[in-house]
Order: sequence, then structure tokens, then C-alpha cells
Amino acid sequence: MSLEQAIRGLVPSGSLVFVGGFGQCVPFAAGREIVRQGVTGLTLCRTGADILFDLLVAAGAAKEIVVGWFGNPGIGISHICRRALAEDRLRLRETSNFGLLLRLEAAAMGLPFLPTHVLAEGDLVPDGGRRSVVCPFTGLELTAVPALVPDVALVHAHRADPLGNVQSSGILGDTLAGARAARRIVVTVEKIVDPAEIRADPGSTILPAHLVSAVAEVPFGAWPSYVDGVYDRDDDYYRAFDRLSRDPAWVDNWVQDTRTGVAEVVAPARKAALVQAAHEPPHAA
Amino acid sequence: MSLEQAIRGLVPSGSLVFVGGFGQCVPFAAGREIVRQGVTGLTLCRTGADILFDLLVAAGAAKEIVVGWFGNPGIGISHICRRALAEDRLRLRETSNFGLLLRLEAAAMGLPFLPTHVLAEGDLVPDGGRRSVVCPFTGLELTAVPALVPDVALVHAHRADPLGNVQSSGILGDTLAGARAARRIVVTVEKIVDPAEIRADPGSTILPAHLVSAVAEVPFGAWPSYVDGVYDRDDDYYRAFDRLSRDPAWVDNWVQDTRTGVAEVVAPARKAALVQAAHEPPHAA
Amino acid sequence: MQPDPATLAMAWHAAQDLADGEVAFVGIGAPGLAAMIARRLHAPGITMIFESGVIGADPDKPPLSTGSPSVARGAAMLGSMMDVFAALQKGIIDVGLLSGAEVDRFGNLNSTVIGHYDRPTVRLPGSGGAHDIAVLARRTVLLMPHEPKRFVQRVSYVTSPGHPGVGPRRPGPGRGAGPAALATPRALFRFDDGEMTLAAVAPGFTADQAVEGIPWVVRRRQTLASLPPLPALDGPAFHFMHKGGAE
Amino acid sequence: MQPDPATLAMAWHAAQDLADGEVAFVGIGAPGLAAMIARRLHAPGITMIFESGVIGADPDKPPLSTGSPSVARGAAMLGSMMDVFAALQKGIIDVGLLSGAEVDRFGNLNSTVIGHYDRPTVRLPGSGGAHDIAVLARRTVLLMPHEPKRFVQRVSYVTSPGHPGVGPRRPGPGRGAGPAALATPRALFRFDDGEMTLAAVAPGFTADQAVEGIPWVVRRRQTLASLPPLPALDGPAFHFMHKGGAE
Repeated sequence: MSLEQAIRGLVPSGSLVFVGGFGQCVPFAAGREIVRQGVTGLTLCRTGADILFDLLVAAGAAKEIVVGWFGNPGIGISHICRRALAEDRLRLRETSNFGLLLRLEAAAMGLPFLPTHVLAEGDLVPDGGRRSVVCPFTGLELTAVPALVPDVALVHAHRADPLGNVQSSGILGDTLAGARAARRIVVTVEKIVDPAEIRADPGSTILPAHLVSAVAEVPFGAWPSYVDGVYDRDDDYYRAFDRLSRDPAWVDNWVQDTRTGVAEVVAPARKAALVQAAHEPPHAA
Repeated sequence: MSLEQAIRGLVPSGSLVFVGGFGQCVPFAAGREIVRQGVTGLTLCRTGADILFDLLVAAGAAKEIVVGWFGNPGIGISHICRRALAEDRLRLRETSNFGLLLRLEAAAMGLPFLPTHVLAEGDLVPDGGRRSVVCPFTGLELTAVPALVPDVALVHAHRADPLGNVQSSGILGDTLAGARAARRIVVTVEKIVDPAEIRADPGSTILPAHLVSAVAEVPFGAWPSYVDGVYDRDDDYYRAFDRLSRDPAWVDNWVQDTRTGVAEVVAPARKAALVQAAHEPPHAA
Repeated sequence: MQPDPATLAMAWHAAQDLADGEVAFVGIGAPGLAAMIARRLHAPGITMIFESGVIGADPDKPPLSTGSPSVARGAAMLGSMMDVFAALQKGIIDVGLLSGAEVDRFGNLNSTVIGHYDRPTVRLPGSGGAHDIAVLARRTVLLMPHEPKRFVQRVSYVTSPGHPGVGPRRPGPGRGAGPAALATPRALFRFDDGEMTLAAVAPGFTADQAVEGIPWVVRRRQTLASLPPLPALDGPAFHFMHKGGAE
Repeated sequence: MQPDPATLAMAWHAAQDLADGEVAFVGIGAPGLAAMIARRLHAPGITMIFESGVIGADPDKPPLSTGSPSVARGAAMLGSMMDVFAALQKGIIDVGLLSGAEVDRFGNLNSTVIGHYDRPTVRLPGSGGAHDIAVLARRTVLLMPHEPKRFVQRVSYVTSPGHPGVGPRRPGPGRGAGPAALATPRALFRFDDGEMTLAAVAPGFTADQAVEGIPWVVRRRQTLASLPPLPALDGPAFHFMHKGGAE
């Protein structure tokens, strides 16, 4: 299935969308396709939002975010979300990262809630309100967090077979919790491979075909984030974004360039540099 | 640390012991050392018991088992445990495999209980009694299972560095849930390797050093179970055990041979055959 | 270890209820065999899940245990036990294949004790994942040898709940629809209104033989179907059973 | 991106509270830097855990984010986010290193909003894992630049709870002991009786300078210790900061 078809069929306007990726494998290509198709009214969720959230908010695709953190990871705040919040174009439902992770984990486990020791103190009110639950064995009072069931999860990974058995490596963060929590999973991969290649190394499979609704090959589909051992993070892009995204005019152009496909053209030399950096041995001098 | 020291220091009589391994990597060497040292009064737990439980029960090391299933996996019942139960030498606390897994998972997550949809119907009464918990968001009534916190988990794996970073592959089953649930972890491995080898492939690490109290090199330490890609399961042993273990005299000899170390001497030809079988490609003709 | 012809027939009959593309939670022995046969014949896209955490298994011979090397080799994914039970509890497993020492007319299974719990006549290995599969799979298919002592009015211990005895089990959150079929070497039963009902008979057996020895008057559908004959044992579907080596 | 000298000093002072063999839950920026410095000097056996799931990280340069390639490369284990938060909730993480936009005299941290929640003056990125670390780590060490506006009597929003304001935080199941220390570029504070208390001063600063601008009368220990001087920037401890390339 092409990415165009997958998004058109599986990410209708108004969906609750889990956005996978943690540092690496952020599904930028899928996000750009959502922008191109003019999808609207999405609610986005994950623990810590990457700048892909900014694109979807700036383009008017997302009206709400459910997160533990939002910003430019390791660099600073989200200028785009901050403006959208101030202008009431965006609704924010926030919790802590662990709180959000447990909401996804509850859904992945088929449970309506999970208990936890966090979110009982301080001003963070869990989504759904602060509710407690008492352990029937110890009498200990815990906080309950309600399951969060995304309509669809977007995941980028290293490779998959045409059936949808997906393999990856490196940092996964909350990607699998969110994917397993969702009703459907749409996957982009660097490479579609033969099923025999997957079955020769089943320990590397992170999602089985029966959970995956669509898989599309999109090389460099996580750029400007990275794919462990394939290409490195484009840190320059993230740094520049902090500066550029303060300017609404630049943001409008960026959205426009995304719609026309210009925004995702990576210069060959830059691609080569990112690929080379990913192949340096650890702790190289 | 030697296995002898690890068991002496970390598995005192009376401990609640999680026994890792699921088909593969059953920690037989550690179990045999427990028998040799004359440890007594243990409670053993895991989802489905392997015949290592039979050895520990027959030797008088274990007085109680907390399981979802006990027997000779894929072959039949446990003649040894059946006799011990009938003769009141053994106490059984049983639940379903998922129920037991959730008890370990609760402990691994630092929670006193977890909710579940199972164990509400039928005659299986969860350990700690049947208690319900109501979801404060949906009003749905669920069953609560109490955390099970082993004093120590026994794990066999492929390799570890001297610090205790442990790597494995293949079927893990409930091994990591039980290990994370426990207060201490004692690990035997086929091979101790350099820390650099572990850090060159951090995706294969299943347990980090800070959770591991002791690690000892014991090649063939999972026999007669197997180690994925190293040596295969000694199915003949398991089959013969079903017949032999019906005879109390044979069982007494077996315990005696374990105490003297004779029981774990594997004939070189048999070793070679099991190693060779593990290196056949999948679906070989 | 080759299965005997009666076990094979039972697995073949159970396989009739498995459709292509379904996700099946299976165990060792006859339940696994049923899925392996379906996968090699009419349901090549079936996904076999074992409680050991193996997903999309494709054993090249009948495995001795759910943790055997042949279960892992050539599988689509090696997950954890929690992965597969969480999926089961989430309600996304189409069918669970189950057996037990005893079954009753409502599909309750006993794999715990025969006789009194504290002083049993026969102590069995216990639930394992059977209770969980019975409660959580969208539907279950039961496999029972045609041994009349295994069929009882009411099992002495309900390890794996079937239908409630007053109509069919009601599915809901964390709750599947219960037994859809029960396969024996002689017949396939359905659970019309939640009660075991003879639905189809294997070639060479009469309806009376299909229920022979079962200690209650077994309901029968008005029109009984015929089960397809067991494919030739030397055909490609059963090639996998003739392999030697480790299991 | 090399840290400025003040950030470096703050990290160095926080590192004084980290002992060899401890397990530290760290983030990006100054908290991670503190653990990296400790690991290269007095605490080589420290285990650094990032919320991205990376355990025993050994970044060869200060990473840009917790999910950066340099966090994964050369680590002891790549786990999941659930692995590391579950360990945190289990109470086995010795120390969490935290920062925030504002801190108050009881060690409460704000990283959510300045001003009213619905119409904030400044909207910050939110908790991330900070709330969870503050509640669950056995103890926390806070890092704050010496910017007086960041020190307030009471934070306007408690993202990450500190001490309750009436004595020290009581540890218990799923509940750590709270802030043990707060490091600035000028000093190290302790939380005697749950209140921020000047305990040690960095070379070149007086006690008065250590609390300069903080809008309440900061408690001081009777005897103030001296913090060790920052090691030479061109020494081996800081070699890792001079590397280029992707982070």
C-alpha cells in the first residue's frame, strides 16, 4: 500500500493519533502526507512531543494534543504550540510522561485503567480528573489513570515484510506501548524486505503483521529525526527550527512547502553526511 | 562470583524463588547447586513449572510451589509433585498463567496489585482470595491480583559481562517479568564476555547490571533445556523423565547423583548432537 | 512423536472452524496441530500465537512444548508472555484452541483435579493459560478425544469457563463469546444456545456413534453436516509430521 | 554545543552528591552533565538511565536529547520507557536529577506555566518525566542557574513535588524522600527539615553571594563547607565535551 492510500484510508479527520518515535524513527513522512491531504481535527498523543507536532499544529491538521511534554527535544519550547494555545487554536491535555505511558499501557493491556503512585500530589491533574483506587490487599491508596485508546498509531521503523511484520532497533521509548494501545497501526519503513528475511531473525520484530493495517516503504521517512544505524539525527535542522519557528511567516512557508513536497527534499550531501555519521563506531575519536 | 558462592550468599533456606526460563534457559545448574548445598524450605514460583521443580521438590529443597501449571512441558503431569502433594510434603498455590504473570508484573511495576478481566469466573480462586476492584472511570468491575515479590530470581542466559549486564535471545516467556519483580537476581550464563562486547550490541541486553546481584559462567548450565542457537533441547531426556520419575527409587538415585555432581555429566557425543541441532537452519529438510 | 490417527482426525475437525487470516492462540498437542493443519491447507494466512510469546509461529514439525526451539525458529516475532496475554485481554485474538481432561455440556473445561480439590482422585497439571484463553479469546474451539469418561454433566472443577448453562455466554469488555465448537475424532459439535449440540459427523461414523457413551442426551441439529474426509497422511499437509530431530 | 562555565559549575556541584555505584535517572542538559562528570571522576560505576529507555548510557559527548544516537551508542541496555519508569516506581532508582523553570524553598519545581494556568504569562514544555522522578526516585538532586527570578517563595504551579513545607517528605511505598540537594553555579544547598538550606559554597563566592537575590531569608548551616574547585576544562573529565559531530 502506498503511504498516500494508507493515510487516506486509515487516518480520517478527527482521529486520535498516537505519533510514534522517540528521538529516532519519528514518522515525519506520514505526518507530511497528513498535511498534504488536508486532514483536520486530529488529536495527537504521545509522552514527549517532537517537532512533528509543530508541523501538524501549524498546518491546522491537529486541534488538540495529549502529552506529558511538548517542545523541541533537548533544545527548548514549542513556539508554534505556544502561539496556537494563546490564540485558542489548540487544546492541551497534559499529564506526566509516566502518567501518559500508563494510559497507553492500560489500553495495550485491555484494561480500562491502571493504578500508579504518581499524580497524587502537586498541581498536575490527570486527564479524566484525579481519581483514586484502593488496593484491596494492602489498603494502599493509589491514583488511577484511564486507558487512552488511539484510533491509529503512526510508526516508522527500519524494515518490514509486505505482510506488515515490522523490525527495528535502537531507542524505542513509548512507541510500542502506543502502537499496541491503538486500534490500527500505519507503518512506514526504510525498506520492504522478503518475509524470509524477517523470519530469519524473529527476535528483531517489534510489531506482528496482524496488528499492522498498512505498511509503506519511505526511505529517509524519519528525517530530520534518525534511524539507528541507517542515518543520524539532523541536529542542525532541530537547532535551526528553534530560531526559524519563532517567525509566523517562516512557519506559513514551511507548511506550504510541506504541502507541495518541497520541504522534504534533503540535499544529497546532507543525506550522505547523516548516513555516514550513523555508521561511525561508538566512541570514535 | 562462583555459582557456589552466589547460591550460598543469595538463596538462603526459606526464600521465595522465581525460576526463570521458558522452554529454553531453564536454570538447571543453579537448581542443582541448590540441591548440593542442602537448601530447604524454598517456595518456588513461575507461570508453568518445568521439571527443575521436580528436582527441587524431590530433594526436599522446596516445600511450596506458586504456579499456573506444573508438569513436564508438552509431555504430561509431574509424578514427583503429585506424590509430594498427596503425601503433604508440598503445598500448592495455583492460579492461571496470566494471573501469575500479572502478579509478577505488578511487583515489577512497583504496584501492590493489578486489575484483570480473568479469574472472576470458574473455580480458580486467585491467591490472596478473590477480590474485585472497580474502575473509577467506567464503573467496570475487575479482579485484582496481588503483587508477588520473589526474594530472588534465578536466570540462565547466553552471555553477560562481569558487571552483570546480561544478554539473551530466543523465547523469554515470563523470565523478565519474574526477574524484574524480584529483590535480587542470580544469573548463570554460557559465557562471560568483555563489557565492550555487551556495549557493542545494547539491544540484546535483557537485564542491566544494577539489577543483577551475581553472575557465574556455567557452560551447558541450562541442560536438559536449551539455549537458542547454542544447544538444543534434550527432548529424549524429558521423555525418559516421564517414565523414570514414576519410580521413587529412581528419583532417590537422581537426587543423590545430583548431590554428587554425577547427574549433570553430559556425554560428549550427546552434547555435540545438541549443539549441532541448534545450528541447523530453520526449516531444514 | 507422530500423533495417532484419532488425534489427527480430531485436529482436522477442529481445523474446519479456523478461517484464513485469523489469529489463533494455541497450545501444544492437538490444539497446535489443528492450527498447523489449517495453515497448510485452507488457512495459509492464519497467525499462530503461543503463550511463550511466539507470534506467527511456523514450526516445521509438531513441537514438544510451547517453548521448544521449533516454535521459535522461523517465527514472525518473539515477543514476551505479557505481549501475547495483553493482546488476548485486549480482545484481538480471534480464536483460542483448548483441550482439557473433562468437558461438560456447556463447554466448561477441567484441567485441575478429578475428585475433591484437597484430596483429589487425580491431580492434573492445572490451568496454565487455559482459563485465560477461555475467558478472553473472541471464541474458543475445544478438542476432546472420544473417551466417554471425559464428557460429564458438570465438570467437578471449572478451570476454563464455558457457557453459563442458561443460554450462550455474553461477550463484553475482557470477555469473549466462549466455546463455538468442540471437535472429537468422530464429530464436530456447536454450542447452539450455549449447549453442546451435534452439528457434523465424520465420514464412517453415524450420529449415534458420534455421541456414544456421553452421559446425557446430546442435542442434535435437525440437519447434520458431513465433515470432509481426513486428507491423505502422505500428502503435503502432513509432511511436517514426518520429520525427525529435535522438536 | 559546549555548556557555558556557569552550567558546568552547577553540574559539577550537583555531581558532588552522586556516589559511585548509584543508579541515576537523568535528563538532558545540566542534569545529564552532572552524571557524566561524576562518571568520569569519582563515580565511574554510576549507572545513567534516560527516560527513553536507555540504561547504563555512556554518551561520548553531551547528547542533544534523551533519544539521541549518542545516548544509545555504547549503552549497556536499550530497554523500553516502561522498563525504566517501572524500575523508578519500584523504588530502585537511587537518585533523580532534575531542573525546572522555578523552584521554591521546599524544593517544589515548576516546569508547566508561569502565571495563571489558563492564561499563562509563559507556557513551558510541561512535566515530561520530571513529576514522576520527583515522586518516585529515592532522592532527587535539583540543578538551578543562579537567576534570582527562578527562586520563589512558592512556585505558581507544582509540577514536581518537593518537601511538604512542614518537615521533610516521608518516604514510603511508591514515594521517595524528595530533594536532598540543590546545586547552583555558586553553592550547594541541602534540605534540612525539608527546607532549602545553604550547606556549601563554591570557591570564589561568599555565603551572601550564594543566596544573592533569593527572595526569602535562606537558612544557612552553622558551618558551611567549601565545594571543591571545578577541574581544569582541558582535563580528561571534560574531554567528552569537546567532540564535534552529531549529538
